[in-house]
Parts: sequence; C-alpha cells; structure tokens
Amino acid sequence: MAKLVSLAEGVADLVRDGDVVALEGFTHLIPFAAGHEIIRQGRRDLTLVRMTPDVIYDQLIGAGCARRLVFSWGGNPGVGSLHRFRDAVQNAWPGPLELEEHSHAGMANRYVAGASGLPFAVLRGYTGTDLPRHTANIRTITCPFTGEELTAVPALRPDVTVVHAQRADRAGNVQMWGITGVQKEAVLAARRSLVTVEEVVDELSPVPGQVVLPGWAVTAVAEAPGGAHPSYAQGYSVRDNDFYVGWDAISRDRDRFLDWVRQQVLKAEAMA
Amino acid sequence: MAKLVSLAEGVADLVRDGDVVALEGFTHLIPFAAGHEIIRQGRRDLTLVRMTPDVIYDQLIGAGCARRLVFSWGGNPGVGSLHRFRDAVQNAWPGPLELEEHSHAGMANRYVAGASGLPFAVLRGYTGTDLPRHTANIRTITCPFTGEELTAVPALRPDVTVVHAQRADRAGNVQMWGITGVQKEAVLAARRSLVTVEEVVDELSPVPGQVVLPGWAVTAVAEAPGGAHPSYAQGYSVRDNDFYVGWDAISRDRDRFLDWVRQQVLKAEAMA
Amino acid sequence: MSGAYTADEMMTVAAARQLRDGAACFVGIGLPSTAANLARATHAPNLVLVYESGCLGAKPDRLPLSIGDGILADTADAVVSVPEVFNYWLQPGRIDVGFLGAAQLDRYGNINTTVIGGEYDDPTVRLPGAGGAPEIAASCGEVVVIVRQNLRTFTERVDFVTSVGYGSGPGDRQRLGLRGGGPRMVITDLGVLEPAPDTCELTLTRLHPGVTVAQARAATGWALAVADQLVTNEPPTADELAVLRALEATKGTR
Amino acid sequence: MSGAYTADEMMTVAAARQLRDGAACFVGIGLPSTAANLARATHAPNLVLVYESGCLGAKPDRLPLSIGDGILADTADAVVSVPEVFNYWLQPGRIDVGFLGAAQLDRYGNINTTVIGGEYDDPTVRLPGAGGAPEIAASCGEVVVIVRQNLRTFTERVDFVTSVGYGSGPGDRQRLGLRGGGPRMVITDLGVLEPAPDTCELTLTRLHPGVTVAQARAATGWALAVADQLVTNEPPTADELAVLRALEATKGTR
Repeated sequence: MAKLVSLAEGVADLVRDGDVVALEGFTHLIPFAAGHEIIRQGRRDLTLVRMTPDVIYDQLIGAGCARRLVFSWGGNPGVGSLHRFRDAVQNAWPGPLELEEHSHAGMANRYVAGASGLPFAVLRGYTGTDLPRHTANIRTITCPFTGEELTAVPALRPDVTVVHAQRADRAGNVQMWGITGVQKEAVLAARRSLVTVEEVVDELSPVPGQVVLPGWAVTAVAEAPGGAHPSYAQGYSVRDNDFYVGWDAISRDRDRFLDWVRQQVLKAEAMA
Repeated sequence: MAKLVSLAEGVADLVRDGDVVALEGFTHLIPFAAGHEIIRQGRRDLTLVRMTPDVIYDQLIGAGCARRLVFSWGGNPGVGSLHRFRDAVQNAWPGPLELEEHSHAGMANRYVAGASGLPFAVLRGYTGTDLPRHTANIRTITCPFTGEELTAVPALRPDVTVVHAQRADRAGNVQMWGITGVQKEAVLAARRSLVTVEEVVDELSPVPGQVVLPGWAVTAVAEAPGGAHPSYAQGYSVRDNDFYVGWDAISRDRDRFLDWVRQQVLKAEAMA
Repeated sequence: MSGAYTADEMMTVAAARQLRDGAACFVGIGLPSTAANLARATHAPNLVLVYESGCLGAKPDRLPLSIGDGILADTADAVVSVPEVFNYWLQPGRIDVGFLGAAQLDRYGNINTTVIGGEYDDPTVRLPGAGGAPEIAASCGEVVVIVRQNLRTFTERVDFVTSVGYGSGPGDRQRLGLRGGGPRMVITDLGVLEPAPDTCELTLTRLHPGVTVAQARAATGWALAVADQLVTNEPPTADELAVLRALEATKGTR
Repeated sequence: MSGAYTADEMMTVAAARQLRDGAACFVGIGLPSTAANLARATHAPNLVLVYESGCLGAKPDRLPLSIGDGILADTADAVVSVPEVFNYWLQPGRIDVGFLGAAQLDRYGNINTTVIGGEYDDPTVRLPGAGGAPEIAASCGEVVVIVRQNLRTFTERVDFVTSVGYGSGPGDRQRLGLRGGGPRMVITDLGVLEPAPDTCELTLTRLHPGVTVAQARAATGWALAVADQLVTNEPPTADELAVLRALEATKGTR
C-alpha cells in the first residue's frame, strides 16, 4: 500500500541527487508543486525525463537541478519556447545540459517497455530523420517472421516518477481522469513513485474515463491541492493561461527568473 | 463511419468462407448471436481465432464451420471441457481441426501487434514450455541493447473480428464497459469488424470504465439485444449459468448436439 | 479423514493459509479461486486478487462463476484490458503469488494442462490448454499449486510441459531466464509438498490429519521423497469451515 | 493583399479547405489546430480531429490552448493514453491527414523543428524538438504543412531532418519503409506548393490573390519551380472569415 506523506517528506524520501526523475503529465495534471519542492530541497545532478518538458522543467533546469534531459518536445505549450532550456543548451547556463532526444512515439514506447518489464520496445519510428545520428540508443531490429526492419528503443526505468492526480483514497489508490497521457506507464516503469493529489478522500467514486493506480503499485501519495497550477486538474481547476503567457517574459531574463524562483518557490512553504 | 446493418446482413457482408475470424470476448460480452448467424449462413473453412474459445466456438466447431483454431485456452468457463472441441481434436468429428496453440500472454500481444501495425510482438513468455515445439510461429529475438533473449510472436490480423458491446450511437460509435478483455485490440487488428450491441441509442452517455471505439474504426454495427446470451452484458443481463452447466451434457453427445443446433440455431430467425 | 470436513475442504483451507495478507495473488479459476477468496474472508482481508480478465484487487462477496464474472469487475480497484494485465502487471514481476491448478504435475513441479496420452496432434485427452498459466508460472514471485493427489495427476513425467516448475532440476529456471521463484508449495487433498532446497524435487513436508505417508506415496507416480520433519497440518478451524461453506453455498447464485 | 483579410487568414482558410469532411486528421497545435477547427466549423462538420494527447474525435467549440486542453477531452469520442494514440491509431495508418507546422522546410518537404545553426550540440537556436511529428509525417495517409513562407524557413537544406518529407527525392519514402504518402501540400501565407509527381520537388501551384510569383521566389531559399497552370486561390468568403475570427476571439477564454 502507498504511504500517505507530506509533499516535503515524499520528495525528501524518494528523490535523490543524481536520480533519473520523470515528472510526467501531458499539459494536464503537471506536478508543479512537486517540482517546486524539488527545487526547494536543492536536488542536483538529476537526469530529468519527460515527453513534454514544459514550464516546470524550465524552472528545474534554470534552478540548476538538472544535468541531463531525456525528452521529445521541449516547449511552453501553446505559447512558444522555453528560455531556460534554450539558455542551458545554447549557453550552458546555469550549467551544461546534456540532451537525449527522441520522438513522442519513441518516448511513449520506452515507458511502455519499462512498465512491461521488457528491455526494449519496437516501433515504426525515427526512420530517415536525423535523430539517430545524435541519439545513441535508437537501433534497428529485424522482424523474425517477415524480415522487415523496424526501430528499437530501450526501456525507460526512472529511479522515481512523480505525477499529479485528482484523488487518492486512504489506502493510496490513485484516481485520475481527463487527459492522462503516459502517467500510468511512467509510474509503473519507475522503481519508486510519488503521486500528488488534489485531495485524499474516503472512497473513490468511479468517474468516466478514469485511470486507477492501485495503492500497492505506488510508493507514496501526498495531498497537494492546486499542485498542478498553473496547469489544470480536470474537475478541480482550469489552466492559468496568463501564467504560461507571462512565463515567456519572466524566463527570458536570467535575473528576473532567479528573482521569480526566490520569491515564488524558495520563500514559499511546501504545501501540506 | 460504421454502417448500421441487421445481423444477417452484417454476417453476410463481412464473414466469408475461408476467412480468419475472431469472435472475441472474455467470459463477458461473448458474441453468441453473431456466432449463431454464422452457423445459420453455413460458413465453412473458417480459421477461428480467440484467446478463450468457449461454448460459442464449441458450437461453431461442432456445426462444421471451422478448419483451424488459433487459441490459448479452450474450455467451458467455470464448468469444464468443451466436448465438441475435444471430439474434433481427438476424433476429427465433424472434420479435422488444425490447432495453433499459444498462451494468453502470447495471443494478447499478437492482437496488440496487429492493432499497432507491427509485424510482431515481444514478450517474456513460452520459455521452457512445450508450446514452441508444436506451434511454429514462436521465435526468439535478441534485445539490441542488452543482448537478452526474449520471445517474439507474429501479429494477428483477422480478416474480420466480431465482438458484442453494450451500446452504439447512430454514427456507429461503440461503447462497452465492465470486463472488456482484448476486444479493442481484436477489432483494431482486423481488416473488417462487426459489432453487435444490446441497443443503438441517440447519445452515448459516459460510463465509468468504458471503452469507446469510434465509428470510423468499425466496419458495421448490428443491434442484437440479448446477443451475448448465455454470457452476459454488464448493465443489461446476467450470465445464464444453467446454460453453461447444461451445455456439458448437450455437447457430450453428437446427436444431441446436432438436434440442439437444429432446434435452437437453424430454426431460429436472425435477430433484428 | 474426519467426518467433520472433507479432504477437499482440508486442501482448500491449507491453501488459503498459505496466502499472506497484503500479497498480490494471480488467481486461476476453480480451486485456486475458492482458496484465495477464503483467505480474503479470513486471515488475509487485504489480499489483492488479480484475475486474468483484467480485474485488479477484486473483492467478490461470493465465489465468481468464472475469471470473467461481473462481480470481479464490479468490486475491483481497477479493471484493465487483458493485454495490460499480462504486460504491465504480470510480466514485470508485480504479482507476489501465482495460484494454479494442474491436470498433471511432475516431481519438479512442471504442470500440464494441454494434452494427455497419445501424440500432441492426436491425444487421448485434449485439455483446455495454457491460458495464462505459462507466464503466471514464469513471472510471479512464487507459485502455489493446488491439486488433488493421485497417480493420474502426480506423474513421473508430464505429457506436455504447459507451465514450467523447476524444469529438470536446480538452475533450470535461471538458465531459462524465468524471473519468478517457481513453485513454493503444492497443496493436495493429502498433504503438502515443497521443493527440496538442494534438488528442487517436490518433497512431502506435511500431511493432513489422518493421512499416512503410505497413502501419499501410493498416490504419487514417482518415488516420493519425504521430509525428515514431517508435520501434520492443523485441521480446519470451525471458523474456516463456516466461511468456506458459506462461500461454496454462493456458487451459482447471484 | 486586400485590406479585408490578412495573409495569415488567407493561409488558414486555404489550409482548412484542404480537409475533406469525414477524414481523420492528426492535428498539431497552433496554425494547424486553427485551420482544422475552421474546417470543422465550415465545410467539414464530420472531420475527425485527433490530438496527440489522446483525444480522438475532439469537437471543441473554441480554439484549444494546447494539445492537452481540457475541452479536447470533454468533447472527444474517446480519450486514450498517449502510447495508445501513437501505437493503435497513428502507427497503423488509420489517420488520413497529418497536419504539421515547420520551423524550416526544404524543397522535398523535409521538416526541421529541432535546431537551427551551429552544431546539434551547440546550436544557434534550440527549438522544441520532434514531438509527434516524425511519426505523423511517416504514417498518415498524407501530410499537409502550414507554414509562413520566408527565406529563414524555406531553405535549400534543413539544418536537421526532424520529420521526413520526400527525403532526397523520388523513391526515398519507399526505401525508408515509410508507409504514409508524404506531404501532399504546403500552404503558406503566399500560396500553395505541391510536390511534382516526377521529382517530388515542391512546386508553386497556387498563389493567394494579389501575390506574385516574384514574391514567392523571393521568399524561397531554393530555385522555386512554378507550375505551368498557376491558379489563384479564391479569397476567403465572408462566412469563412466570420467563423475564423469568431474562433480566434475564443483564444484565452474558457
């Protein structure tokens, strides 16, 4: 059964310097509060994994938590570029950021392989693109029945995956709905997992479109109401689009970014 | 968009002599009515595919529709053996039945590969068992990253898949819930598909645990209320367990079986 | 056998006792399902029942009629697709105990549920086949087998290896790359067999009350090894029997 | 360009017109999403919008803020996982049209959305990367690209091939095993380019009203081929413009 913990405890227990960490979420249910707690606790040398590194990864990168990024699309969704990500890649600020770059289909299948206990996944992908020239772990594999050549990518096995969900019950069963992206796979692929939730309830009443993660497949659950802000939690909140638009200006300038982190993250208390 | 048809039309149009046909369903939502229509229309030389060939396949085999069976578990669920299946294998009655035998994990992944447009699937399976000695299309494959040996099975691509679901709307969008087994994969793996439903409704109100197949991914939908009997359709009917228990005696004896088919299938009208 | 309970009841109770509370258990239908539900209704209320139909954490209050009974979906923590239950839940080793039956079993715990007698293509008896068993036997943390003991079933060599136990002896599971631990225990209507640590050979370690070693040997198709310290199982308690009979009485009701 | 509409509006309208009613369209965010939603609101009410967030058949009544906007899930026929949308829906070729943007585009319709200038490891501009585009470009029945035409974007050689168009010419898609048809049309703020059947080279086939061939050539970083029969696009109708502007006005509202 998953342990119910505070967000600060959860991050302290489960996210360690040097870890491979996936904070997943596909525009919806982004674990911002958990990301801020990682910044507050000063984690370093993380390999950050995510299909769509967005504003929270921009913040983690700018705050110096990351050494490496494994990803398939790094942007401010619906707005434009991530300036901290660009500054790290183009100018090595605040430090160099090693990249391992894939396509969405490749990343999704890497999580599927991880969740499935397989060392690799097979897909039709990458062929003819320049990605395999720069990403070492894209190989070809031959179908033993037809002789056809396909693409293989290795399983992703994060040390810890962090996701945000709408609800959990007291046994740590987690319920999420709406766009649930690759979160189930990312949790099941990981050695440890931390799920922040809008609320802990006595009973999870069924919801159409729900994905339920049984408590025995999750390491820890932390209540973090509003923990997806400025992204949204369907049924609980709407996207704070002004924040995303405003982030463009905040993140363009190193000093303004650092000031924002000091004021909005470091001085804030961990929730719960 | 899926065509709305009568069951008789649907079977006449989509199921042809010699076809590879999958009637899927995992104890729940078994497409019995469609199977009976296939018997009534006198289809021959079918390759019947299914993870859990049960009473409806016993009937199709006994009625002489099948030349070959691709499967992983052939029994009367919760009761015991399938006597028509046994008689066909042990005594070639009413004709020889070629077998291609897999495990559930293998069959499920073969459908996944078919649904995914891949020629094969990779799993940890079959190793050390006698299945690969008798089933030709189980091979090993080597992970291009770790060198580990795993098992490969070829994609299943039925000519037609038939499933039963609770509801469809007039655009042919199909909604099912409860235990939905491998039905989505079986439909998406097939070249053509026929879905029988308890009812056609104006609008599909969302249901927890639902699987929705968009109408543009389905060939035809036929209304067949009670079309899963004696299995059940969650929210519509309960399993007629007496039928399953009674089938044991009916199916043990060739004449009694033939009489049952004459009375209960051939004389019955196709629904809708 | 005492008049107070049947050998099957003793077997089911002994099997139920083997399931630890909180464990995740992949349950086959029939005897394993009865024993697992008995365990959940007695000492293991937090036993997680996983059925291959995709029901994770099912909590039926009656015996399911099949692995696809609607009550499993209605009471499950999550209902997932059949590919998912095998790929995301069984294959990676998330399930602690695989609970299987057998039509034939050999001294290394290899299981046959495929064909008996004759040739594969022309068998004397055609059985249902593999189902989920090969991968349950391969991937679960450990396997518990529940099966009635007699010469037809307990055989020197299984006619077909549907699910691998210890293969032909020590090291075989590792050589085959099977990641689960293999059969920890075989529970029968006569007693309990466990693999000897050095040889992996199934060895009689427990007898049910009133059963003799001679009876067990007479029901085994190989020279049955017997543990030095042979234990006699506790008979079913009144509570275990009452709960088991109440469960059995739900069969066929809805 | 008439004062009645902007070049971007003309481009969006021209793109929307290319989408057949009833087709399944894999929609990228930004210009493609606007055009696809315009098509659904005008001549193609049964256009099936598929978003990589897992929303199949989304029917938003406002422009989504991102490919993961809640309105897409709320109005979709089905919401599936991200692995499923790629594996079960895109990869097998179920999607008729892939609708993509580009940061750079070459004469064979190859697309770059990864890096511009310098080396891959030390680029002048780091772009967001591939996302779903490589497999959309590989697997959809056909690809429609919507992109503003200028020398920075329309380049002799893309700095990085993120998504393959026709590679280096005829036969390349087949050789690479790409099963979709490739770019059928590139729609810009100046006109429309289509691949020449024999060479696969993007050829100017249409101009928007008031645009000249010289303008199009000046905005293209290669020697732009021009079709013999150059067509002038119909300007946006009043209805198209009204619907488009109403859609645009929903941006940022909820």
